[in-house]
Amino acid sequence: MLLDSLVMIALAYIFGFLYYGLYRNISARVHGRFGPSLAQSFFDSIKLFLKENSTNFGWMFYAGPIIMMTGAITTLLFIPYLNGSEHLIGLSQYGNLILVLYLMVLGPLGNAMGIGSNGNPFGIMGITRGLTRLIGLELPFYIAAIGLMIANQSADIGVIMTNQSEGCNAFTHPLLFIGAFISFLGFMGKSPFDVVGAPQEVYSGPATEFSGKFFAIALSQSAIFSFAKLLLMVNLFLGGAEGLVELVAKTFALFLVAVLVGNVYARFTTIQSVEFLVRVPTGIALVGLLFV
Amino acid sequence: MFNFAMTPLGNLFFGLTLIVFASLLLIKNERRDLPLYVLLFASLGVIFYASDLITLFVGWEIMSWSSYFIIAKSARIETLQKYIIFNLAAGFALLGAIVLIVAFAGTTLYGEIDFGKVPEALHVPITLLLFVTIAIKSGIMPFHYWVVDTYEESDHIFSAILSAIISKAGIFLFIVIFSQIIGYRYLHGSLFDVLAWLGVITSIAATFKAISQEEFKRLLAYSSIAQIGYIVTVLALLEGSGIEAGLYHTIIHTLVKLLLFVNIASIIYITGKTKFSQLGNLLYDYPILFVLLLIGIIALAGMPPLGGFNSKFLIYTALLEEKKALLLVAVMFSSASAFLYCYKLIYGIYLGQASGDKEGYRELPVGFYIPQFIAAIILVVLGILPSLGIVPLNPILDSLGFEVSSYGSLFELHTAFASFNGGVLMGLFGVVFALILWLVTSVKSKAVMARDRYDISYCGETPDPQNNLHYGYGIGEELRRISFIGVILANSTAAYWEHISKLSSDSSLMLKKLYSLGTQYVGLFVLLFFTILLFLGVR
Amino acid sequence: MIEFLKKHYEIVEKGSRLYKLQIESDKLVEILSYISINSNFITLSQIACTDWIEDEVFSLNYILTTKERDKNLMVEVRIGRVHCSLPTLLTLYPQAQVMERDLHEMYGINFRGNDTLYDFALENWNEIPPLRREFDTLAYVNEHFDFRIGREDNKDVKVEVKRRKAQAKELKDGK
Amino acid sequence: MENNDNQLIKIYHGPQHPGITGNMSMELDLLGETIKEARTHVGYLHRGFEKLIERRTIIQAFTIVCRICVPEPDPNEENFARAVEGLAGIEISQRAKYIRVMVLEMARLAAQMLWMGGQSGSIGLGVVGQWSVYDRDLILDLFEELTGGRVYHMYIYPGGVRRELPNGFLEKLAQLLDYLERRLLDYDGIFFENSTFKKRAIGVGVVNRDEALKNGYVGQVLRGCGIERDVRRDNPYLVYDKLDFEIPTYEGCDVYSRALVRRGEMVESIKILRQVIAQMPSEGAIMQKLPKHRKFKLPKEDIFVATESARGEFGYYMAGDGSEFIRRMQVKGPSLIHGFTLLENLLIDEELSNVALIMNSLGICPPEMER
Amino acid sequence: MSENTQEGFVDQQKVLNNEEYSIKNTQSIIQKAVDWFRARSMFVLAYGTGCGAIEMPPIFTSRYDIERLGVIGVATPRQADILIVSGYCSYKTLKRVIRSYEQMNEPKYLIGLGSCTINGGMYWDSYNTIKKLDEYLPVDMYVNGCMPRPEALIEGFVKLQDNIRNAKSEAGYIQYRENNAFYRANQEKIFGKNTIPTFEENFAGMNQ
Repeated sequence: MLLDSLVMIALAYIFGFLYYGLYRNISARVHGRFGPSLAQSFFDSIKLFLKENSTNFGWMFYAGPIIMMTGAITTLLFIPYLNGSEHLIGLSQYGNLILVLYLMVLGPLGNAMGIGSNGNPFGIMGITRGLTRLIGLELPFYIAAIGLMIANQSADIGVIMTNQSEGCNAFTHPLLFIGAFISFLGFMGKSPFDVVGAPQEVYSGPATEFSGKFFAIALSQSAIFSFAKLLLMVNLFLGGAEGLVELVAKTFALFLVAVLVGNVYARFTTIQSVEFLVRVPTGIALVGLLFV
Repeated sequence: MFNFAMTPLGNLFFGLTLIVFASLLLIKNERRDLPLYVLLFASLGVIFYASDLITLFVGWEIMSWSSYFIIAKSARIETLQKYIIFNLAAGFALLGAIVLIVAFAGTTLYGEIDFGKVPEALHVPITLLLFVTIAIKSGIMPFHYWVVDTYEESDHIFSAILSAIISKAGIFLFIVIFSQIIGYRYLHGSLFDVLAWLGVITSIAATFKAISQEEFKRLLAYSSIAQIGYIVTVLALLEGSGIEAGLYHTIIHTLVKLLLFVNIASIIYITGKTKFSQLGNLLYDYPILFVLLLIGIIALAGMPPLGGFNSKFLIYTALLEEKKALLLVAVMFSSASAFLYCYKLIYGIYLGQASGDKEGYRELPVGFYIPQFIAAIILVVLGILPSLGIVPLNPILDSLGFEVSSYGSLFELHTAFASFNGGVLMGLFGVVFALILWLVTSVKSKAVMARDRYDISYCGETPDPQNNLHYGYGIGEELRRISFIGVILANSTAAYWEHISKLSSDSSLMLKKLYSLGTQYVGLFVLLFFTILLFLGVR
Repeated sequence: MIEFLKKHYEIVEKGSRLYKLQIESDKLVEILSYISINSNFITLSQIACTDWIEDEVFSLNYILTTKERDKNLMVEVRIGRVHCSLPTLLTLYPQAQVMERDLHEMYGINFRGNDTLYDFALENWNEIPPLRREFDTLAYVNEHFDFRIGREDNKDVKVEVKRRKAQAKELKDGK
Repeated sequence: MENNDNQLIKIYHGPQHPGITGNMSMELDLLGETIKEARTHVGYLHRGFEKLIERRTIIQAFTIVCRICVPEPDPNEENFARAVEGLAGIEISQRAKYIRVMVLEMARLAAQMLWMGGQSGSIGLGVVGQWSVYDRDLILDLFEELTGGRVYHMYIYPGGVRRELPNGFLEKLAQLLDYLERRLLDYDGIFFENSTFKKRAIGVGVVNRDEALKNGYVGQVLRGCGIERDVRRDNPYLVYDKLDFEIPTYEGCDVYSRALVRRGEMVESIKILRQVIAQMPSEGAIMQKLPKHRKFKLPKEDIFVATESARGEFGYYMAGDGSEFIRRMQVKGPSLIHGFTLLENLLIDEELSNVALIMNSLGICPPEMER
Repeated sequence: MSENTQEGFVDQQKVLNNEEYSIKNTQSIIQKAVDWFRARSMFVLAYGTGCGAIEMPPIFTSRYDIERLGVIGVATPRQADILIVSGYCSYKTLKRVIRSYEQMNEPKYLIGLGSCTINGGMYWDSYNTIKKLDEYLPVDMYVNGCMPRPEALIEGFVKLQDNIRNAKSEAGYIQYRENNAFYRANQEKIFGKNTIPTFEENFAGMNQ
């Protein structure tokens, strides 16, 4: 079970950085330029790890990114990779969907403790924006999750995944899928909802004081965490994957849509994003809930 | 005349009271009025172990009055008036319900009461009267007017007792009367749905009000209203899983509020300040208090590794079983927005920049730490062994006639919908944390301490200490701009109650005028009164 | 509209759309408010100050523009160079606040009534206001900074050219 | 407003910040993320232009003048040239006037492209910045061919222009204009009609319309409030009176209408350039005979000239004193008023996330504020 | 001419001429790999200090696209490796540049654009701009030109990457840390005693 988890973490790390490299290349092509090599984000995080010194603001600031990374890895390990195979399931038989939904918030909240302790006003403003946006983001995603749990009469991700053998949830519950996907965009931090660390507004928000190895952890955490969220969406709505190839294909398809939407829209303010999230995706998901 | 019985439900509630009172009495507090606390403790014992309605009511009245005198020591007149008016109203509503039940059921003993004898017409008024009592005591929305001011202005230690135990009296009453005395077959489901929705609306409104508070005691008061709102919602399902979730959350909430209120009391004791905007950066001066508050808010927000998640999990699965999707959406929404006030509580006091200079702080006596350690340890243990909380609940469910929930080992928590393993979760969290901590410390890059608190990247400028850099006040500010939250924050029920109090004072003035007309009219009134009574009696 | 003003003051016509008017410094606010109310020169576009050190005088030109932004009127005021102070125009034009701040810092003119004359472009500057003619910027630079070695400066160009020609010829003879 | 009990937090939208146009800083007092008081700080780019001009002859001052405003140097050169010509009484040939108008309009197009990059970058739309800076580079290539310099051209000199047009230049310019016209439709799709940009820009940074003229606002701020003012038509210089072009105005007074005004101006600039290519006289000396720079004396006169730059009216006051050195040259750019009185009022009770948006829409360029 | 500018600790003249100046060609294998990663991914601080900043958008956008070399812009000095002083530097800006430079984490590099950072350039006689940037901060790479073209800027980056990869020149930050007194003396000459927060304690731990 230990080896299984280590392989899962390694896969998530590699895929996370590969997708992030692809993201930078795809948006470069949209911009009309070549863009960096695929492994550029990998190089960035290694270089940041190798920096000679990094600024520390006390033990709580030191623990912040570590809790964030722990939250990301624990979320990842509670989501099974494959549909119906005993490999790469990590610890998902000990957890369920409600636990994963709450674990997704644990990492950022732990990180918020670290950022709060360094005393930088921009850091705390980014955190407050994140938590305010969370109010809007959680609603449609929870409604979709509740709809699936009631439809499948179980909160276990494995069960929800296997029940989609005849038609994946994206087609049987389309409205739930649309609501969840819009809030998934927000979770992935793509505009129009990337208000948390907007450099033009809040001087790079929570990551203002991250230097050297702390910034490296933040980058690798966001790689693993975005892969975990992609995995969750694929398992819940696209019927999970039999083999690794199908897994990569489905996660990359979702990721591509998120990237292209992100490239086309400007950024909302925090208030506008909550107003939008509480009206449009929540309305769609609520209507979808009626048909569950 | 007073008879008591040892019931598992009574044991649970009395056990919690014991924990709270024992740990709080260890705090050396000069203005201790011990006799009143003992009287309060006794009255709670009477309520929990009463086996007939009269003793229940007597215990209830003593509780209200003894806490009234304790609060009177430090609260303003208006707050006291609010407290006593509402609690008296609760007492009278309870008395009315008891009178109606006893009048028809014949006996006052729990065992022999057969609710069948009570005529159909009276069922709804009895439940409504009981709703009023429960709503007032647990601060459901329209009747929460007295809660926040009382918690804020009463003595810091007593507000911990108020929020941890006395607010649970309504919950105890709910279970005892509805499931034990009346029994679920006589209850109207629709009325309880209304109560459930009232509970959820209370928790949502209280959560957003809590975020926008400026003093931390008021924030905690609103937060306890919100949490009890969940319990009332889940109990109103009138199901075994509902009762189990409600009781589990009662245990968690008592421990969490004990921990948080005592932590806040120690901060007020040290600094003498009560506002977020006056404090900040106490993290490295009082690290133990910080870690304890951290455990408290993780449990309050219901985050996975600690016990708080178990009760949230049970509440969600209970609502899922009953297919109450909209209700569950509202509960999840309010618990998602609870993260903001949890973070504001810990940021405003411990993190961020110090606002103002930090001298003139008193030394904290050790007594303040004990209750916090007790509560924190229990919460952590509950996180590792979730089913440890189920152990005391099973006999209660069995005594109320519901099927007992089975659990494999103490590590798992099973419900119809799903199960999870607390031990694996906490273990995984610890292992991964240690792994990454080792990775980060072993890397060549040396972590150099920042020069001073103001060596922050500040757009190239140098921050000067006179300007305030503490964001304590600003965290809830932005919510006013969001339309639906702004509506909640803007109007409050205060105006509604002022209107009622004006109405009642006008009518009493009119009565006084009538009364002072002269004695010859007195006879007329007496005659009028008896004729009405006669007329009622005949029918 | 300009004829109406010509009746009251002697206005010189400098270009097809540029007029000039010379007034005393103590009647400044009164005339400017009269002009901005009665004529259509309602906006203050710029306050330009020139330092005539040989006549011992600062000449400030308040450049007004019409509502249609087609004609400019330069209202000139002359004040002494030593204790120079003028009434502020904040009551007439809010944008004057910044311009007065600039001139206060650059020339040391004190604008009575404008209490927000804190520093505009220079930070802890303790020399004399830089745009006054008596402040020599080259002397200040030579005193505070050192130039890189090998950067000969403002040598006479002709001497340099002659030296280089001689050097080239000598090289050619040598080869 | 003093810090009532530490409720306000002070931050700097400082010199080192990805959300500002150039090197200036805003000192903001925030209640939550609502700005309660804003103060502009400049002086980071102060080089003491006007002091240096007093020590330089005309040709030496000419090289330094175009460095005043970085995104759009040509209106400064043209203003300086016209002021010196006004003082010295030089009359330039018709062909030189047409070339100058061509250079000014090309510079305006390049500046609007750069503005689009800044405006969209302030709300996270990176794509528009990438495209518009690329298109601006095509214009800079033409400038390089014409004047030898990409951004600082040092081409318009008192008495005319310094170099003859390279052959085939006008055809290249015509091709570029066709390409840019097609390109504007793409920008409509990605930027001007972008639903989230509209949601962010409409009703934000609303300028008070009836005090706009009195407070001396210029350029897009006026035209964004429906007031039709443009120095090229109201106080025409060079050959603008012979060219016909409209002045685009929109009624919204907010960021979105200022953006649409700029879009209209790009269309007008392309139209003007096409007329200039058509009407360019083929003969005429591009440079008048001028005395040697040590003997180029200016009379003891003063003059005020104004030109319309991409962000508003640029005013030059110049005074000569009989010697070959200019006695005084004072520059007043559009951002001096927009950056202080207007910006500090617009930001009161505004959200922190709109600071970069409003600053870009007013086209604030710090070097011209403190020179 | 004050004496401490004569024998600058690393002869700035050599850095100016970009001569082959390899003081430590003896890189160990690990150090070579570390330097390879450092050269492969560089974060530039988003700070347009002077008029050269107008040439930064073209190199970060689609025409010249410096992201191919692994260079991206970041917002805060903590995350940045490279600080570009793009053109002349007035008193006020120099104070902020020094604070940003000191807040960056080592290894950090400084690129000076334009002739204004080399010898004052066009504003040699201005009272408010500094004449030699390397008196106040160690400069790793000069890019000449009165506002260097984008191609020159990219050439500067490539040359700096080459220097880092093969340790061709001693990095400026080591000088700044070891002989901080030299730089602080110059800074205090124009700023006066206590206007910028002192630097020593921050890296006191590093020196011994």
